Amino acid sequence: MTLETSKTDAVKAPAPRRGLSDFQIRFLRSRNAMIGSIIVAFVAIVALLAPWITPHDPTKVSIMATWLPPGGDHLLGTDALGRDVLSRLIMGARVSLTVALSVLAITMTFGTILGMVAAWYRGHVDNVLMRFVDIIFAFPELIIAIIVAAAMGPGTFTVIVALALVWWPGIARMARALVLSLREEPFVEAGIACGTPTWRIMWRHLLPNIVSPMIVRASLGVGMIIMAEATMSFLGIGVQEPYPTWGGMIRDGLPNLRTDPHLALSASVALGITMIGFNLLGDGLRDVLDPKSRGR
Amino acid sequence: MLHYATRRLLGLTLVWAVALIVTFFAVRAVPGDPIMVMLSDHAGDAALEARLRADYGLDRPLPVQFLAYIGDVLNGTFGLSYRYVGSTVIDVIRDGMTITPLLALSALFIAVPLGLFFGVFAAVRAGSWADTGIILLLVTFISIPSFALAALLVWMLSLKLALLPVAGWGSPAQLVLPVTVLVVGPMAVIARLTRTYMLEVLDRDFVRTARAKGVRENRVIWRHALGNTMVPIVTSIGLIFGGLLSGAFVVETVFNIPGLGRIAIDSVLARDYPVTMSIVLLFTVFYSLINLCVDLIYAWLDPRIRFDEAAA
Amino acid sequence: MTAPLLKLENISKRFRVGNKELAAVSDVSLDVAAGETLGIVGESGCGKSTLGRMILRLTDPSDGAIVFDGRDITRLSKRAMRPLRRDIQIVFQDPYASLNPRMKVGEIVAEPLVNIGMKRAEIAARVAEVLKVVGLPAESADRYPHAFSGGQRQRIGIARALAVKPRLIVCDEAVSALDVSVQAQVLTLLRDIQRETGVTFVFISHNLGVVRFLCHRIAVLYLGRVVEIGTEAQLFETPQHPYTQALLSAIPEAGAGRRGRIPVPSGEIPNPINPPPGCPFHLRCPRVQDRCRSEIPTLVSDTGGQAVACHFPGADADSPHQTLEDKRMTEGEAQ
Amino acid sequence: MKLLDISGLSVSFNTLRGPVEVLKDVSFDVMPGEVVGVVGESGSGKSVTSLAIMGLLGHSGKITSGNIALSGTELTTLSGEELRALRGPEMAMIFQEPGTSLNPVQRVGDQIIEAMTEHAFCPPAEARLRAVELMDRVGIPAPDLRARDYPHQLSGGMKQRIMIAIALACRPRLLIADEPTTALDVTIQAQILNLILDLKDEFGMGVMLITHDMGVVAQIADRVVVMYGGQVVERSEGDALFTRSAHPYSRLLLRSIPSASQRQNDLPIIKGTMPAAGRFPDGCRFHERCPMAMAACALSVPPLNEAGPAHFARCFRTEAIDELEALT
Amino acid sequence: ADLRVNIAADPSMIDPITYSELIAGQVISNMYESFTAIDADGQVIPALAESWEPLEGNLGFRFKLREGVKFHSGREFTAKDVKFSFEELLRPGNKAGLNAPYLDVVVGADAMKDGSADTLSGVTVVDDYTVEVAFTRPDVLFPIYPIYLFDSGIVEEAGPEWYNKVSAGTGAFKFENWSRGQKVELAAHADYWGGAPAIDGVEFVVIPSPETAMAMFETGDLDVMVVDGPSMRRVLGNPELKERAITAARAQVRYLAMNSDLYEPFKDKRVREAVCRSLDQDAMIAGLYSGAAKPLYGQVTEGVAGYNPDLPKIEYDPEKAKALLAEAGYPNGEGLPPVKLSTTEPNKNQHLYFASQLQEVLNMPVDVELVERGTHLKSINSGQTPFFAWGWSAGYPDGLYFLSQLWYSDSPYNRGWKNAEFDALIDKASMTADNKERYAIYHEAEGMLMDDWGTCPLPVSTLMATVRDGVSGVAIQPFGLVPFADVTIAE
Ligand SMILES: Nc1ncnc2c1ncn2[C@@H]1O[C@H](COP(=O)(O)OP(=O)(O)OP(=O)(O)O)[C@@H](O)[C@H]1O
Ligand SMILES: Nc1ncnc2c1ncn2[C@@H]1O[C@H](COP(=O)(O)OP(=O)(O)OP(=O)(O)O)[C@@H](O)[C@H]1O
Ligand SMILES: [Mg+2]
Ligand SMILES: [Mg+2]
Repeated sequence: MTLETSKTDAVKAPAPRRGLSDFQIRFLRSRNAMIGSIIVAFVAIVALLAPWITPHDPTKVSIMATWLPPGGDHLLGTDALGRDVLSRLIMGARVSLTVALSVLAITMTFGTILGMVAAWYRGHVDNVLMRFVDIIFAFPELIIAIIVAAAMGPGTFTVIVALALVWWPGIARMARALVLSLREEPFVEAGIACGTPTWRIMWRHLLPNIVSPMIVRASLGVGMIIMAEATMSFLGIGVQEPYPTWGGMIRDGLPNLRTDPHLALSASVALGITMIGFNLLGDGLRDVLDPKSRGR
Repeated sequence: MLHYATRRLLGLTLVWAVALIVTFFAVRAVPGDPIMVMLSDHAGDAALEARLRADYGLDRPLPVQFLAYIGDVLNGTFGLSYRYVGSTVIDVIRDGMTITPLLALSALFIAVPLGLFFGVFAAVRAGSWADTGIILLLVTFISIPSFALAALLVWMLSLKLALLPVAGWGSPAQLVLPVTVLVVGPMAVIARLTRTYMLEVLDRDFVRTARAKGVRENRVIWRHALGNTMVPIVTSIGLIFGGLLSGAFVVETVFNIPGLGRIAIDSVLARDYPVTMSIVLLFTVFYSLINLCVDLIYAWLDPRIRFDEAAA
Repeated sequence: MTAPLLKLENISKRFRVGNKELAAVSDVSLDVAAGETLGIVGESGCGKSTLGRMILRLTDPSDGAIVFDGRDITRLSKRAMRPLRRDIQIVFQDPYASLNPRMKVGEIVAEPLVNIGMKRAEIAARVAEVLKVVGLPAESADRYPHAFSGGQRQRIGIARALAVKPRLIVCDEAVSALDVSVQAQVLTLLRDIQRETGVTFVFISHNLGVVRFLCHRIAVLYLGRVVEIGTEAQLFETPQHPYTQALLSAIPEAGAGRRGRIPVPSGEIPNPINPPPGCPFHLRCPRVQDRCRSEIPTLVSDTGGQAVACHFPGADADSPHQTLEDKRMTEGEAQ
Repeated sequence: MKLLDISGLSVSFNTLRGPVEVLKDVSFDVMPGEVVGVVGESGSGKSVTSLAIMGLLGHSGKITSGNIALSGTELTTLSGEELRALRGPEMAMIFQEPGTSLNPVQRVGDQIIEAMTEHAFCPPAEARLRAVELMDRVGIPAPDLRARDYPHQLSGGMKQRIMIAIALACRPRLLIADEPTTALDVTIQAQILNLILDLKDEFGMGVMLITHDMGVVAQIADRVVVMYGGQVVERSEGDALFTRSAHPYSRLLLRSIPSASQRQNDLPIIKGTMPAAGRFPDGCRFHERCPMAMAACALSVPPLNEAGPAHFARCFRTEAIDELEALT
Repeated sequence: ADLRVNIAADPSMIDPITYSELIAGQVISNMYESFTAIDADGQVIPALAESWEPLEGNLGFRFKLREGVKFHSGREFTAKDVKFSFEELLRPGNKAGLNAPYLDVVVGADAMKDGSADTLSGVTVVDDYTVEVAFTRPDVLFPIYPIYLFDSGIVEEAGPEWYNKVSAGTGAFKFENWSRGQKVELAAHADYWGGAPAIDGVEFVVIPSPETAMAMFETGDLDVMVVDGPSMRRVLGNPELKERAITAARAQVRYLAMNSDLYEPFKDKRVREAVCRSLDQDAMIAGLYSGAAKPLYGQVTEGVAGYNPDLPKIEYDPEKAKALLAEAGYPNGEGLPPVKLSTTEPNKNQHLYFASQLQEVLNMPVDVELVERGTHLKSINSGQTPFFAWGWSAGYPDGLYFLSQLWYSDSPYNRGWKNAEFDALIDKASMTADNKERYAIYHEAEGMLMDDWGTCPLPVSTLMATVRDGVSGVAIQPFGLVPFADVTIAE
């Protein structure tokens, strides 16, 4: 190997901007993010278009056609009231996703803020907030749900509020744990030193460094919340009929799992696929948000 | 540290007191009341209702009831159950108090190492097909409702293969299925979070230093990288342990285990105030102690975290 | 003389280490005049960074007072400190750890500007300007810190401190990772800025050449105490304290034919957790006497303003530069 | 036999927008018992070179061509485990950033001990003693107490000395020291350099010393490699660099050093800045900043020309180098 | 061997005083007995009372007690135990459950309840085997009320809180052990007057999940499985299980309550008829119950005394329903205000069916509302729910129970239909001791209710249990399983 004959001089670095931002490039390169977002987009589109794309009226009861197995006119069969499972699945995407995403939005916002505040100020603020968390945590979810329902009456909004109440403490504790270590990093001190106000330290320094695990945590929550909604409607305080929800379909289908598995199974599969979508997207986003990400 | 711990413990008694008050009023805010449940279809028989209300002391003003309850808590019986006529609360929950934590702990002891293993494994191979595969598997685990998983396991292992008893409590064999069901979800959650936390540290300089020392790759990953993610992981484990305690309900129902979760739900449904309150109180104590331990472990896991300094 | 811009009055800092106390800074008093550069040199671990961090109120002093521009800032709350941060900036010793890995370089440099409420367009322009000033290509703004070399990272830190045109900059080993050519650029730059704007520097460094180039006055710290302080000329030409002398004689100078070992003061390096009684340097001091073992010397100034904390101050035998020259010659011969 | 022999080493980093070549065709060697100083513009690829030798470029860096031989063993083809076994006893590295390079949750003493126990260099009990002794030798007071500290409790210089102790723990045959003394005062620096010289003399350790401090180079380097823009631009005996350096960059560099022995009013500066990796001009990478550049410099890459005995410079105008004085 | 049978929850109590729930009833009915019992066909048969005769003006009964009956303690059952049992049920603070209200008619009950008397003056111990119970008003059904009689010596023997430790009954089984949340074990009572049971005991295994019960039955961990709800579909769909299933009519009525006070259109009988004619019981039985239900055309169910098998079938007739509604002034549902059909989660499907039928056939604006159970019960029992379907299980085997509780104007449980003539018939029936005569009155009253479309009767699911091979003598009567005294298990 001779030093002189190297033909290609330094590989020219491509121009810094080629229309796409760093984020977009990383996103497009992350397999997890791509598969995840395709699935999520699909589910979201189905949910949005639900009223127009259901093959049957999802609330149409036909008592003489109950528990039809999949096939024929009813692609995924019918349920205990002869309603078309596929149509209900499509409609259910709407409610289930609305509930899950609203709860996540609320709890992620509040939980993260409170957790960061607790870890940042520590001392009394931390103590008061975290003891509050202890108490809420200790209440069985159902009790909280029932109390909320008693105050507000059953319905989708109640479900969202109740689940949000139950969910934020976990988020808060997690955000707190992450920030506790992070706040000791020198770059945080550097932020203080250049006069960054506390809220912006949290926003610019702490949040971006905990956002990845928080996203992953949120993506885990989608399925759990959908299932929690089912438990609530079991007590009559959930999303009200005739709106189908996936959780509700699984719950209704479970007792008949051995005789007529198609109801519980199809809803479970829909939920599973959605969760896979959100989780891959969550992990993908994590990778994308990490400037050192490994590409592929 | 000791100072901090004692101060926190003192703080906790306050929390418990608050929890006591909150639960007392919260359970009463729930629609329906124990007498209604006892009357069931006969709700509406005013005479019977009045008599039972008097028998159970529920006709007294709330503050009086509250004081009576405090007395019951202090004398250690936690009062008389409404649902289990003539039994003290402590009798009702005594077995459950050990069963549920035992279940939760056994599950935790299995879920944590497995979860860490899968999480670390995936993180080390981040971006590869193996990683995507593990994520898919874990997410599948998370999305299987525990009812369904239990049904599946029973069908396979108990009915078809006759390896394990269907349900019940007492023998080690009867522990296998419920613990398995309990393990799956938390294991997957721990794994997913571990992967994330690990990826946050795997590229840090000190990991490179460890490699430069010629430290074995396993040790680089498990000791250096994982060691630096333990704070959030331990937090998650604390949260999951809490979730296991209350989440044991499903498993206790399916596998017929007389645990606290089932008693809790039964008592809520029966509006058995004394039992509900006591269980909530018990959970409060559990949770706050778990969280206290977690907080205390923080300083040990990450020496940069110091609570006593901040309090000073 | 006008009132100093920064005045440290008997400040101390003690850390708890396990159940012991570590005195990182003990009873340090310093004045820094506006437009002046005060160099701080001293043994590694002697409390220089701690001192710098206290000036910024990033660590609270255990004792003493910090007066900035006539205002006692020792007990100001975090919030009350914030407006002052525009005037006092710091370049951290650890270039990488002090850069947020999740922020682009442009955002990092823009941060202090955002804090003073500058407009977006102006910020972009200013960021580009300071990046250029410290010799980083403009497109650096779009990259994350991890893709920069050590010296480049240090320049990012310098750019951040310069961005808001503060009145006082604490530079903690601000140029240590720069190669000499960039270092020359940055040093020249710092001096030019000072000439133009009258900015004040507290310049912590181990590189005595750099210190000599940039600083007007220099304080020598040893084990958390100021052992000598004087103008650049006084300190380099007529060092009084044996530690200062030891420092000067240990400087490796560039040039041919001087390969070999530099003699260093022998003896045990004192431990700040359990400092020796008496003069902190007595364990290693060639002039040690009984008095040094029991009595802590106080800082005494002479008429020229040079102050030294030594029971037996003075040029040892020859001026240190002669020593240096001698050594050069003897070793040159030995080759 | 050469302890370290690098030839034609090129390294690229995968960035979002494609690969960026950071090292191009780097060649030099280190003999046992020899200190080779590596100097150069910051960002010129010194650290990357050392990481490439250690096999620690990480997932985005890749050796695109060239060879690295350590005592005759080709490193570029070794498996991870084989490389690991070499790191520590055969080659060790002191990293440039002591602040982030130490594990924040492990006691510093344990971090030193680990370097030894991982290679069964000595029994654990002995390792503990040795760790304390090493800390003592790098000048950390009360080493037995300080061994129990966590990195955040140490000053910048102390962390750097811990890094040094770690690297020296297994008495490596090749020590790569990436700016090992930047955070140290001159007395401690001298102590560390003396320690390195002792080890070199005692065990024939070869040292690749990356530094910006020309004084240090002058003090202990037997030979010097000057890098610019990912390339070696000059290679020479230590003294030759100071007396008759053959590349304009090296010459200009030496002039920029601030001196402690006399007060300078101005420091000569090399105009312009080094471009970011991957954006170098065609031809000689330095020509845009070079006072002596001519048209040819922009057209092709100058080869490493011989400029004297064991002295090479990557410049077309080596012979005319003395004109530089006149030009500036 | 023990007979293992599932119960869906832990019983709340196992004593005859506080007894107030169905699950406890399954256990307690094996340990305690009343004056009378019910055989497998739902017929009343003498038990602890050998015979009884009404007192003057139907104001009480004289009971001739069975001789030679032994309590679980070994003591003999005599008249003083009757008095004692009644007194305990009425004693203030004893938290007596659902059996206590049956004693309200006894002379002196009020004084007992308010604490002004220590003994129940209306009960007279004539001799060891004869006891007289005097009433304040006639109550001809008193002998068939399931008031459990227990041992007066028990308090002395086992202390005031005896009821969780021992059983004090005369039944075929006695209490042995209760592992809370797991099982209740009973042992055979060797001195049982009806002959010692062939099995060693009964183990009631607490199994909240029907799935689990099913699995345990399949693995042989249960001898008898009580099947309910969706599990029935599974049993019927599985040939092996179906073969082992036994069924019986359930002593329960189901009805659709239409409260005209709360929903104006229900005031019109034609609207009520239209509603009833829009529901297809046959389709419901097939679609919702997988066939395991019986249609109901009146408000007294099969298996209960006074059942009228000759009531006309209510035909599903959408055309007629539409026409009726139009006649009532709501052609094609126009003008009907919206109404909520309320229920609890477990009954959701039925209600969704009703709502969909009413919307489809009558274009009636009906929405299903799910309510928490306790709230729902309180609301329907206090007459605040306009429109709902519910069931009512018999407390004793006589049709009067349904008619007087649900449709009698003064009943606390009146479901929103009130009629003075009907009330008069019920009053008359409660004073008519002669069964035939009384049943005739039931039929008349029931006819009146149905003619006026006071309610739409709904299908009643059957009772079902599966029995393991080798176990015989298990029977279900309309109130659930009969006591296991006659069960044998082949080894
Ligand atoms: N992970 C990376 N991704 C992309 N570019 C990188 C990466 N690491 C280093 N570089 C680039 O490689 C070049 C050489 O870096 P290196 O760290 O070797 O410089 P250096 O010579 O050690 O400089 P210094 O003296 O400042 O430490 C720099 O331009 C840097 O931007
Ligand atoms: N957070 C801390 N906890 C305990 N000890 C500390 C802490 N920070 C600094 N120290 C100790 O204080 C002393 C002074 O540290 P400092 O960082 O100020 O030194 P320095 O003069 O900047 O040294 P260097 O030149 O090596 O950076 C050291 O002994 C160090 O170990
Ligand atoms: Mg420092
Ligand atoms: Mg470097």
